[in-house]
Amino acid sequence: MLKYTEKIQETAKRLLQEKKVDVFIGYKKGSVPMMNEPLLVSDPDRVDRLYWDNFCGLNLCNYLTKQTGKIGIVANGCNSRNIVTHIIENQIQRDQLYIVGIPCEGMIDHRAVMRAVKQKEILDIEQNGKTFVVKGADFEETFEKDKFLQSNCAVCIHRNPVIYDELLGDLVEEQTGVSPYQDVEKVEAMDPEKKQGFFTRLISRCIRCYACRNACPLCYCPTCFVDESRPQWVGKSSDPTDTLTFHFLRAYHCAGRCTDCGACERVCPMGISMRQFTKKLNKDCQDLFSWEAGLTLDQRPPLDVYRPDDYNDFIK
Amino acid sequence: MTDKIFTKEEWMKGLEGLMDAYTLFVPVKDGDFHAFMPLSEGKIPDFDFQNTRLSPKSVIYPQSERLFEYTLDSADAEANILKESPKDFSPRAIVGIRPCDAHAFQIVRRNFDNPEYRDPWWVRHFESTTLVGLGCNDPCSTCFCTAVGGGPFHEEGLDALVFDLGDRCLIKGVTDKGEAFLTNMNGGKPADEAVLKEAEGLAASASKKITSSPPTDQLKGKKTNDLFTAPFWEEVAFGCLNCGTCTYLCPTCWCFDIQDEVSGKKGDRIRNWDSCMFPLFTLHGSGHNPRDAKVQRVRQRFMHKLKYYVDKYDNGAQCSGCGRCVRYCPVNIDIRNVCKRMNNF
Amino acid sequence: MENPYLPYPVRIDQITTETEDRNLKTFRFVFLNPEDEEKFAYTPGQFAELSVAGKGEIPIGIASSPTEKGFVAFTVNKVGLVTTYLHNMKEGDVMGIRGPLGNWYPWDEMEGKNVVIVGGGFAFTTLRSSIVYMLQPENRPRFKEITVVYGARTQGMLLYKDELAAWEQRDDIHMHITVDSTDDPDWKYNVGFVPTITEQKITSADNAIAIVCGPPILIRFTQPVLEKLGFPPERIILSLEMRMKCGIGICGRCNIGDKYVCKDGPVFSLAQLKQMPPEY
Amino acid sequence: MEHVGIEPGRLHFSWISSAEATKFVDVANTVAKEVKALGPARYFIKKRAEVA
Repeated sequence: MLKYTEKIQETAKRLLQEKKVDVFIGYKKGSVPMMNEPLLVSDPDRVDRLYWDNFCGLNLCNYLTKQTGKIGIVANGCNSRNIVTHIIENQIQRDQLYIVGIPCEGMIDHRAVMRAVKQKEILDIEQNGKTFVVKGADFEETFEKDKFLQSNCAVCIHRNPVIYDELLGDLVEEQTGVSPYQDVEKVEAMDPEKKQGFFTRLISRCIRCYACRNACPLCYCPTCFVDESRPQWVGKSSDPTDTLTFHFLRAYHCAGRCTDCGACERVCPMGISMRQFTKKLNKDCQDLFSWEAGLTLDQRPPLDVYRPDDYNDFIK
Repeated sequence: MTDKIFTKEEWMKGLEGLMDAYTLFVPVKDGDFHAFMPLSEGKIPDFDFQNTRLSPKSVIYPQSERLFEYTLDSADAEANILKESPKDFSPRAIVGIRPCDAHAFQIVRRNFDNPEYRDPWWVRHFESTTLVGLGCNDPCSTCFCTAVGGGPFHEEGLDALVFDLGDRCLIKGVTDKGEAFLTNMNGGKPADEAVLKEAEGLAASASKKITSSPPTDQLKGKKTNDLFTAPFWEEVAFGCLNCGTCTYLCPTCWCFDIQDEVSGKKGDRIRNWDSCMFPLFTLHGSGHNPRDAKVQRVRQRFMHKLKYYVDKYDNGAQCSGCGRCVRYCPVNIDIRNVCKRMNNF
Repeated sequence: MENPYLPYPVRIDQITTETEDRNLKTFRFVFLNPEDEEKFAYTPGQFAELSVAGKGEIPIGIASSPTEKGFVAFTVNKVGLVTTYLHNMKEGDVMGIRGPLGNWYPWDEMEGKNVVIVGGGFAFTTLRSSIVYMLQPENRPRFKEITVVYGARTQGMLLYKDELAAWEQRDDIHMHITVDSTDDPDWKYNVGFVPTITEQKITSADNAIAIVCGPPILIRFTQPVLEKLGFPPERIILSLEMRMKCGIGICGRCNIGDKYVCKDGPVFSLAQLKQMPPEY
Repeated sequence: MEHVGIEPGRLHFSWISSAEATKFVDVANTVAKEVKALGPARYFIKKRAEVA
């Protein structure tokens, strides 16, 4: 993954110099291990800050909403799918974008790494292809990358960008034989009371910081329903029913649009398994409409169109 | 003031013995992280931690707190008249609070307890709480308490300070409240010179381990409007999600919202933590919003901490250097870098 | 411990609809506990939080003058959740008021000076309080000439019409009432925007202090007029609006620079504002 | 809704034309019966805010 850094810098420099784009959006290396910061570059002489590694798990599409001008952006599989969704939903025009595609082999789950070293402070991470070395004040451990993928990356079947103007490496082989919905099936099998307990426990640590919502490229409404005051749909205290309402409704708003990029889960400061809210809806879209979000510009999303043969068994 | 030395067993036993006199908030392992929780049956205090993910500010200032209650039942003579909600202000102690977080209470206190107004809930909760600190033998690389007037064994703001000396611990009383805590605690014996020397050495070596030190010396001398119009804010703010992680995890962020909630004929007036990161924070009823753009809100947070507070109280920055926002900001906006840019602007 | 968040219970004594669009009403409140009235000792320019159980609180400038006893009055514009509810309340209903809050117009500084009051629209409330206060026989000698420029979009949008007419008749106050436009042939006052009328009617800044209250656009265009007349920024006084909650400088939301609008304001001189970030 | 723990039977969907009065009555009765059988909902119902 590190090999992309130089290529991104070269490409960005070229695009900015040739004035093919006004700005370029990528990552810069973070000030602490396993964290990278989104970066906007407009000066071709300052592209050396651009960076790429195994910890670029945010969704840069988030920074495209209603932007004007020509924008260059790096995009791996899931990010590119969100770009497609953004174009379909008129949040950005295709011809405004120069998409620099990155075939992705998954991002590392920083929480899993911290767990593996028993929450001891990590001072440096050395990334070498299939393995990475974690260094602290009094320890050094080597891990296999494949065992530390973000949970969404582990079940990802669209690692290659679906839309791009230029590709920075050879396409990678897509994973096969993954069963992405095992966790959802487990919940489906529970009785109502168990389900209630599951979701109540899931949000028990939520502090209503809205990092999940704000990290999500789908959440671009000018005023979110939780911020409406007339009427006020959701209470603002830490009351669990209000918190559940926020999470359930947010998930519904992502139905048929979520690409399972995992940004919500990655950014949660409390480590909540945010994907549990959206995944059931992804599964239903798959089962009922054979739909996966953001794969093509040519088809409208299922909740956008009516077909006489739409699933309607639940209507009596 | 008393200095007492305990074996680790005596210390744990001693704490258990205090459960009647105090509600003890101790660090408890909670999933991947630690959190301050009331010590009760089945809760095991774990002092082998760097710091809790959430600051202990919620012990004194809960995220959501009922202030008043009332009835809307017109048949009731007291309808629509607010009454203070009953609260428990019995003695509490936060045991194992890090010196930065205790220092943070002093920073916040200037806001909640000022010559003109005293916030009745914050003040009473604070006054009924004893802060028993645990010095940091091994500060993190993201800690910068020494840059903002604190230190890994800084006593200001603490009532007592614990030095972890391996199989024993030294507890130093700092204030009368701390003395009372020590007096109430069973076990231990007076510490001799050698132990005190050992503790001093520990504190000195811990201070040396602090590696990050953003400069803050020029902040006061800067002109507010020069910093306000500085060219770097767009760049600082670019990645920001405008989530509340930094403000909610911060031990020195105090902003709140007041909301009325009604259930049937009963109503509550509740205060909730709020965040200057949220657009709603400054939205006027008319629709006008003086801080409508992300960059304005990001600037507000840093300006408030590192300039406005500095000017208002002439007592340092509104930051205790705990490093939580550095570690947990989902997009890695690092206050140390921003501070440096402001200071050197 | 005195709880600064606890409102004094009050009863709505009188409701007056002020404007033709019925969006502005003046509420007179009487304290349920008479001793609270003494505690609520205020000075013109201050505001209070009106508290409606179940809805919340709103910061509103005090429209009555401390020289008027037995009640306090507020003129409320219907904009948000609380104000809309308030507009539907009736005389006799019980609610709360919390205050007085904030600072006031610089009365000490104004003593012995000519006072120029410039107001527009519904921001005239604390100016009304000030005028009533200054015109009180005991207070009147403390100030020299009092000149008022007050305008609204139309005649029907002027507040306190009876009082305006009464003040027009007096010779110890110079009134310049204006409307943006009118089709009433009998309209006997001025027609034109407040800044223009100010430019025409105010002739000197000598020994004078100006208080300006109005929508942002009025402030923006009146400010250069006053500066041209020779008012230094220290003698141009403005009152800010800001989203507020606690009203006592604690909750943090009305922060601008090292000031809290609710506690250090809402009244600021232009000189002060020039030192602060323009976030209002 | 069922996935997040709302009991089956609390949520019903029906197509009823304005001409289908009998169907409307039937559906209304069935819904009422099923919901009554489940008893009062406890989950996802906000009572007084659970705050400090």
